[in-house]
Amino acid sequence: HETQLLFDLSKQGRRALRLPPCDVPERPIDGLLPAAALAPAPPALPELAEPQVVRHFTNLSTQNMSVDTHFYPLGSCTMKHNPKRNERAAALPGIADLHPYQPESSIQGMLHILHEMQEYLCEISGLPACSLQPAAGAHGELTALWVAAAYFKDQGQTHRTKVLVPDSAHGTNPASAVMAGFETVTVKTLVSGAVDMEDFRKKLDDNIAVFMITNPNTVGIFEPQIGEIGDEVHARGGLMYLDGANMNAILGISRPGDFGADMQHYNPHKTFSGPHGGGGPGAGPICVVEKLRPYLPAPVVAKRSAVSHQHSAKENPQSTIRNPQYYLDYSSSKSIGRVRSFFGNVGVLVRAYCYIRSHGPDGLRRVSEQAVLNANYLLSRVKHILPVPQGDRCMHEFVASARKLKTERGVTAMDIAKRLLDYGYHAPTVYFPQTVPEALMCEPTETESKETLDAFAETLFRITEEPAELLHEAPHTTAISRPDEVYAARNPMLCHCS
Amino acid sequence: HETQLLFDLSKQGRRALRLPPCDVPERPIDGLLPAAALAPAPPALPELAEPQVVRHFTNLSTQNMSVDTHFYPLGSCTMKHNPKRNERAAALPGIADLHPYQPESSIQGMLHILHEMQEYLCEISGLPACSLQPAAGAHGELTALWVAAAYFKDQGQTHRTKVLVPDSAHGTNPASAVMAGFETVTVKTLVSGAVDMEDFRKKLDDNIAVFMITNPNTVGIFEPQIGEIGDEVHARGGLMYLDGANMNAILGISRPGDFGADMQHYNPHKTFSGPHGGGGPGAGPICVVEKLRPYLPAPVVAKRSAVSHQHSAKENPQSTIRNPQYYLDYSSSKSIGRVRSFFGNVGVLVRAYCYIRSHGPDGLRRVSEQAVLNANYLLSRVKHILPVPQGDRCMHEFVASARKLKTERGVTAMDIAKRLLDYGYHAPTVYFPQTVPEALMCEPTETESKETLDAFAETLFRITEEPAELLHEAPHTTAISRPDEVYAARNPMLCHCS
Amino acid sequence: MPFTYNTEEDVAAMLEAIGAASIEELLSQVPADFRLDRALDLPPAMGEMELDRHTRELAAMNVGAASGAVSFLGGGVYDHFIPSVVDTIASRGEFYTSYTPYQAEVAQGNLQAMFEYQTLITRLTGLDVSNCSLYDGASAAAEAVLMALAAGKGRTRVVVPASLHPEYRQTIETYVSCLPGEVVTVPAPDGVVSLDELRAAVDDQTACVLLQQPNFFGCIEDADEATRIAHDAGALMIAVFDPIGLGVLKRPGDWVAAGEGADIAVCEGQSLGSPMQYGGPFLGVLACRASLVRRVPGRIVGQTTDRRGKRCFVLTLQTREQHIRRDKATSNVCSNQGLFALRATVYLSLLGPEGIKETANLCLQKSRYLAERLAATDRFELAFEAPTFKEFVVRDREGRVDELVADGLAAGYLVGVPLGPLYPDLADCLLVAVTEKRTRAELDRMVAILTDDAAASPQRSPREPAEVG
Amino acid sequence: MPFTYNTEEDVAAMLEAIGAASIEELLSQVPADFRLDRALDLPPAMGEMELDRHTRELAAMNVGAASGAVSFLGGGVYDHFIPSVVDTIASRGEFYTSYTPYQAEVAQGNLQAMFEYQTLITRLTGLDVSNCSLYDGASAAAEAVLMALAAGKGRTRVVVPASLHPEYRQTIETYVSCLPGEVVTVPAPDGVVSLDELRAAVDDQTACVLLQQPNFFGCIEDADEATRIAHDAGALMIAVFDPIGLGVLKRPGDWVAAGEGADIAVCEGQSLGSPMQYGGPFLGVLACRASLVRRVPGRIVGQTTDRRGKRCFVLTLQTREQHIRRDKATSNVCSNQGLFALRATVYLSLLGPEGIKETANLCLQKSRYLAERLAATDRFELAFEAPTFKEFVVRDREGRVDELVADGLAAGYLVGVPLGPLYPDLADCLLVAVTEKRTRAELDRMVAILTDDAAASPQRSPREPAEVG
Repeated sequence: HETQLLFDLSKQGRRALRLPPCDVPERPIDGLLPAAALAPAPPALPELAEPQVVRHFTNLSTQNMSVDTHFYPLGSCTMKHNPKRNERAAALPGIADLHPYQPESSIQGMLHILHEMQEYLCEISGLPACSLQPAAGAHGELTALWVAAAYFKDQGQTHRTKVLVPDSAHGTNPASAVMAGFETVTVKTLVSGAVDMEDFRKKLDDNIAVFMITNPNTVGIFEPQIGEIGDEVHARGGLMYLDGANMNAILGISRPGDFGADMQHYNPHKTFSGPHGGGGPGAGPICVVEKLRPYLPAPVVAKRSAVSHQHSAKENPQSTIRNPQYYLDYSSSKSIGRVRSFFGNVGVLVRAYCYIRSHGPDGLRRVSEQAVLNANYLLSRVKHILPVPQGDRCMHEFVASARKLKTERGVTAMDIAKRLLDYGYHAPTVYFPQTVPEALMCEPTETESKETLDAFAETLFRITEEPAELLHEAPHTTAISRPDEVYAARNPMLCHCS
Repeated sequence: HETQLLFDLSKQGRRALRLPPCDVPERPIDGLLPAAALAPAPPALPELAEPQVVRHFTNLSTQNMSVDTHFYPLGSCTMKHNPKRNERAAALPGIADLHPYQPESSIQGMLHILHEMQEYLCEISGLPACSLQPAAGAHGELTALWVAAAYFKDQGQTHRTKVLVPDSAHGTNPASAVMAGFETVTVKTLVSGAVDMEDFRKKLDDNIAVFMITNPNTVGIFEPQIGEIGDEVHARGGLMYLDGANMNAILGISRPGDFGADMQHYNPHKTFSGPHGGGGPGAGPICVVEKLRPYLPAPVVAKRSAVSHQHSAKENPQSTIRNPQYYLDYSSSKSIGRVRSFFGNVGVLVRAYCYIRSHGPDGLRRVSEQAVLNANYLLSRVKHILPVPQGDRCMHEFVASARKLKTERGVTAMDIAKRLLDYGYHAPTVYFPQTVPEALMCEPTETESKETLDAFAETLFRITEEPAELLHEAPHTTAISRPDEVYAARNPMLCHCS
Repeated sequence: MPFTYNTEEDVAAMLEAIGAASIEELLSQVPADFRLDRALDLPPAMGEMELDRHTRELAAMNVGAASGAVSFLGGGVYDHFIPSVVDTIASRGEFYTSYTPYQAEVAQGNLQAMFEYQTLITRLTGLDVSNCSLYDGASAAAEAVLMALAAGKGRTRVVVPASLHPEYRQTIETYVSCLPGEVVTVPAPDGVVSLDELRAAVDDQTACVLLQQPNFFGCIEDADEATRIAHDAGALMIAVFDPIGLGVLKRPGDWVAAGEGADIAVCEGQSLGSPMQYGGPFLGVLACRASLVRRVPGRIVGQTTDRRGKRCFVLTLQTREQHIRRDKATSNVCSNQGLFALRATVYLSLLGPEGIKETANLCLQKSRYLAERLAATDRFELAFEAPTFKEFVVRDREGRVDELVADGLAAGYLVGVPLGPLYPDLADCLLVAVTEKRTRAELDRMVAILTDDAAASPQRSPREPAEVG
Repeated sequence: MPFTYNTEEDVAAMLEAIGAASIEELLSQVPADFRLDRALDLPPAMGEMELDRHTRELAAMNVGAASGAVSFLGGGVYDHFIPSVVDTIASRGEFYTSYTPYQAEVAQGNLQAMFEYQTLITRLTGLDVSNCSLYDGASAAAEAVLMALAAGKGRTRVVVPASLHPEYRQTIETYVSCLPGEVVTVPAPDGVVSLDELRAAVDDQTACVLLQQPNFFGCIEDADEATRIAHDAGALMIAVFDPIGLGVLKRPGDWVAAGEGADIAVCEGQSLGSPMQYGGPFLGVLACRASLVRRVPGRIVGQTTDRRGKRCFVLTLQTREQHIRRDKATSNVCSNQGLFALRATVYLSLLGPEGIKETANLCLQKSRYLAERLAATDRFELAFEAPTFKEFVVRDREGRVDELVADGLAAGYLVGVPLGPLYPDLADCLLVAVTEKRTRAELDRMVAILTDDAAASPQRSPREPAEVG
């Protein structure tokens, strides 16, 4: 039974929304606007009744797996619980209904939140300056690289054209580097997931602009030589960028600014529980060292009083509130300018603010501890079923390999992933990082129980015992079976033709 | 795979909610309360984490069929679309957060809604007085019968002990009559669904208190002799009560007060789109003739100005609002008193208010017209498959019979109902009214499309062609197969034993 | 018509299939005499945008507990905190747009949730059986009385204390009014029922005794002794309880001793995660001993197995109900408050044993703090000596209760329920409730407002933040 | 820790299974030098009740369009009405707590919704292909420029009119800053781009020309002529449009004539059912001709069949993307704005062709009414003669724009965007937007507030009802 498309449901003359009559004297449209600018007819949107719209999308929703319904160990995505209290706060009148061009005096509560977020993110990263503007992790990378480029230009170091990226990094790293005008150089990693120091040193030269590192890296290992890497990059005059995708592992445990990072982005939709929204929105705020502060995009939220930024979280809150004192600061003449319209993905930042306030310093640290505990526990349960090349320890995630299974029985990581769907589990990330053959990257997060991890491991075991044929054909119980992706790419049908 | 119970998921030490520390000087509980009143330990509630609670109930919800997801032609229940705008309004601060004992000056907006609802319901019923207090249709019946009892007592007519009820009536009618101290007398109905006038006249005598009639009745027929019935009841000094469950058929088309009813209840959760909530809450406001007004439960909402109630909907709204003038009127000394705590099921009434305001007079009439059209259309499509004893016409619903199918092939109404579930349709009401053998009572409501009705009729046809064995075993695709109801009743297991 | 589908073409095609010339022809079933020959006299239709504006304007004319006021109102409805998860779950269309689970195969969501609700209520009350809920606390109390009268085999006397919620008493009176039965009220001169007078009122014609714990005045009753009095006379004990109170107070089923307490327990479940909504819809909770199960009104869910042996849930014991038994039913109650029972289930799942205990403790500590602060002023005294749980009665020595309410409202405070309309001899008294939501700053400000001592606490509007940093 | 599960016993059992003595031991992977030796300097944890109070207090310190103010603010973000169904659908956990549909078998809900979104966008724009959305309108415009530069085979010139949203221009400048490319701005002295200067600026090195319709000032541009100029020079035409405007205005793909219009069209999709949220997250819409499909940034969903031949949807053309192509990708954009694309899809489904036309017409009629009423006063004149759609620039002859804004706020009106910070020579001007939500009474009151003519309209606070009966 196929799910109908909106367009299949349309029938001429149906209406779901009734607008009020025009309460000012109405004039013919062609008397108000030039004929050449007018459309002959409104766009061919579907015509539906409200109940139809509700039923269509409600039923569509149930064809998704989601954190609210299933264990979702999608490695590198930190699919943790999305607290409902955050949704409530973000939807409040006075939060959701603010226009970005309102007078500052009418949005002091909002600016308070944003200012505090700048402070919190700086404290967590150990870096002193923050821009909340980037719209996603990749956008944060790009923004930081623009900042780096502007800095080097300002320093007269235009020869710095290279960005070094480990081969296990997210694909966005090299893509961002190219968009910021750099060339990328790939650095190898070892089986353990650590940077191959030999290769690193071979590629490092005086043309380095930035080394982009993910730490903990994408196999879930805290880079053992991060100190050396930072020192050597700095010694060559380069900057170290920290891809913050894996911050969920080290909150309150270790700070990028302390282990040598000059710049980092956050993924608040991962680390700070902003929901993933079926693909977005996220946000990608960045923090940088002091010397890069002048280059940050404008505006930042500032306080009119002269109080040091570092300690404002401890001030008497009353005085903070009583005098409208937050404002948007556009003053830096060295700013790279705008990277997007308006202030930032505020809705996501408000949820992150709620999350940080809900946890406090001890709670945030416990988040990371429990995320690391859960990952290590799952690793200990899984390694006998699917080997984990990186070893017996991980931070918040690990990468298992189905290579042996593939060699011996022809069962691939994809087969296992698809079969997990039948058992009511979302699959781990597969075939990433590309450095691990038949990779299954598992990130349980701290918001899952031992019972769930046990059941998942038992299911994995059961699957590896199942006939290969059954696995090749999996999934069997989902709304659709495996789609023909090759056909889709070769014969792109990207919209419904009427 | 069984769904776990909340209690299966519990583990000692888990917490989903953190209360703030006590900010007043805290004293030992046993110093504040007598030892004999204290519990040795808090109740054995399950211990869960928030993500667990969210996932448990979200997944539970998807085991329900509902109007938002499926066609739900459950006859007599008017499972129409529940507009989301009503939910938004009912949840507004200033609506959802009002306490019933607030000063009247702080709730003029709410009292305005309730006062207007009284007016609207009077206008729609053609009866001049209204009480919004009853909590459900059955409660409205009971309240009206108490009102009738008080009226007769006041009139010195305590010999009126009988309540007449057609055999096709909802079971709540006789049950309510008994609770109000009356004895019930059943009046037969014809195959057409109409009251058997001969039997009616046989049972009618001077001891009649109330004739309770559902019109349109439960087979969806507008009682052809309603005029005569009312006249004869009145001639004997009795009152006619209109069970308003089927008001969805006659909004703006015919008014109970005009066809002889002295009292009626509404089911706002049916007629006025209040959602059914998996079983409730509903509401059961009643309207009555003038002579019964003094007996209504207290309070009613009144206006301090001397303006006639009948016309207030047309007043200048500004003046209505500027002077706090709505108040709760407890003044009638003849009132039967309270039938419940506080004012009424206000949340449901607010939704009904929104519904009436969304439709206006023309829209409400169109609701009934379209409900009647949809029912007649479905009847015309179904009668060839399953005979409809009442004939070729109906109002908002009709009752088909599977008697022939049962005789010929052993397939029951229940088999058909269960098989419909496999095809993604909620079943019609089965085995009610008891006057129709193997009854399937279908009420499509106005908020379904011709396409849906066509597909439903085609499915019914397909089912009647399927092997009897397959139907006896249905449903096949639902979360569970047919439950053992006999076992449940003989071995009641009504809670989870720890 | 945003909610209907039929286009003009649909209508024409449908009429043709029916064999009718017009919708008007279909309506000709209605005798011409009874056709309304005019449009209904109702205001014209509003689109969603207009409705949204209209309802927001009406809402803005009210002052509510979440919309600008600090509430100390109680008397059976309380401003407890509602966790966001409760709203999230209850706003799932599959829950709120479904109906009575007649087709168990496609209603296991509702049925299991109701089974879990029943289990939670039995654990809360210490009794054996819970139904799936009734309309509200008052009607649940009245239904409990009807159960007791039916079980009492001819006993007709219903004994209620004056310390029972007056609206509950009035509701019981209405329910009994047309039946053989009389309601006798026992005074509560010191804020708790007089045990001597209770003993005197209970006789061998007494079907049941009711007791509210904590009672309407917030006071703790001697529930054990009252239960002994009822049971000694062969009457049933009906407890009216505060579900939040059970975080610290003995369960009704455990009064006297475990298993010897109340026979039926009822309460208003609004405190368990439901908004106040100006008084409803709410949640009538009813639990009882196993021996009374066949007399329980309303729906009950039971566990069974399906044809494949899988655990599942169904409506059961339906022979009690009116759709089967008609005039022989235990009650006319047909629907339940499913959505609010669901809210209570989610709420209790979130609270857990420690959460309900902490919530109860905060209510207790904060209400006693406020009571003592008020009693320490010249103007106020506590009306009763009995210990209280989360609300209490304070007497204004100046007797200007209405003024207090008006002044409070002007300051954004809903200071309490004036008792005069309910108890004429307490016309100088105010019933004040304090939930876990109230902060110490609000309690101190409340004292200042009631004592007109603007200097005692900084003048802040309630919308200003108490703490923001 | 309300969001984590592990009890102390769990932790002990898990550590034993791992073979570690403590969590601390697990963390020893982090070199001691880089361990934080103190607690983070953050405020202490709040429970949900405290957080709820705290956020409500902060929200109450703001004045928003739905919380006490009447908004005439525009400039790319608009106070359009959001139907309740949009919120209902977007708050389904299955939508908002899911992620990128990598596993198509358990993500058909998102994939089909995105396919429907793409279809709606192609129908809105008159173009062939839409992606699944980008961050916002400005970054979508910048990505469109990058597409044009890549397609331009060495052409490096990007021509933008001064009437393009200044923040879009600035964003494009940043995006091009580190690449071979230069951004040339063409003046718009009369509120619309000077066609002569545009003609002069476009040369054979021009990769693309941008045009916003209606433009930042609300004025209608001569889009046909601008398109001809671009195409005559072999440059691509990039349209920046207002999706609501397409209820009455020609689709970008139809500029000049159907099929001969813009090559790429982008817009800010916030107007399509998303709250203003102080500027984000929003919805970057991007559509283009089929010939450009392999250069599109971001995700695209395609239709295919599963192994059983059933229609289904998958992410496709992924070789454009960075997780496959890394540094050879068309863009670094990895996520999309799925939830806001969903909102737009639901919104457009509710509106239908008549709904979008009526919405556009109300914006047009009401904005023109207000513009003319203001222009009829002594104090104000319209800054430009060009016809406008839903917003317009008004010049304060007294030049006291900041005062107007402050006075407006005091009266509960957000009267418009002062143009000084964006266009210094328009420092005496205000950009005023009027959506379908504004009533005539509000427009009249706006005139009174701006002209300080308290008598012209009754003094009402915006929260008082305009009509209640």
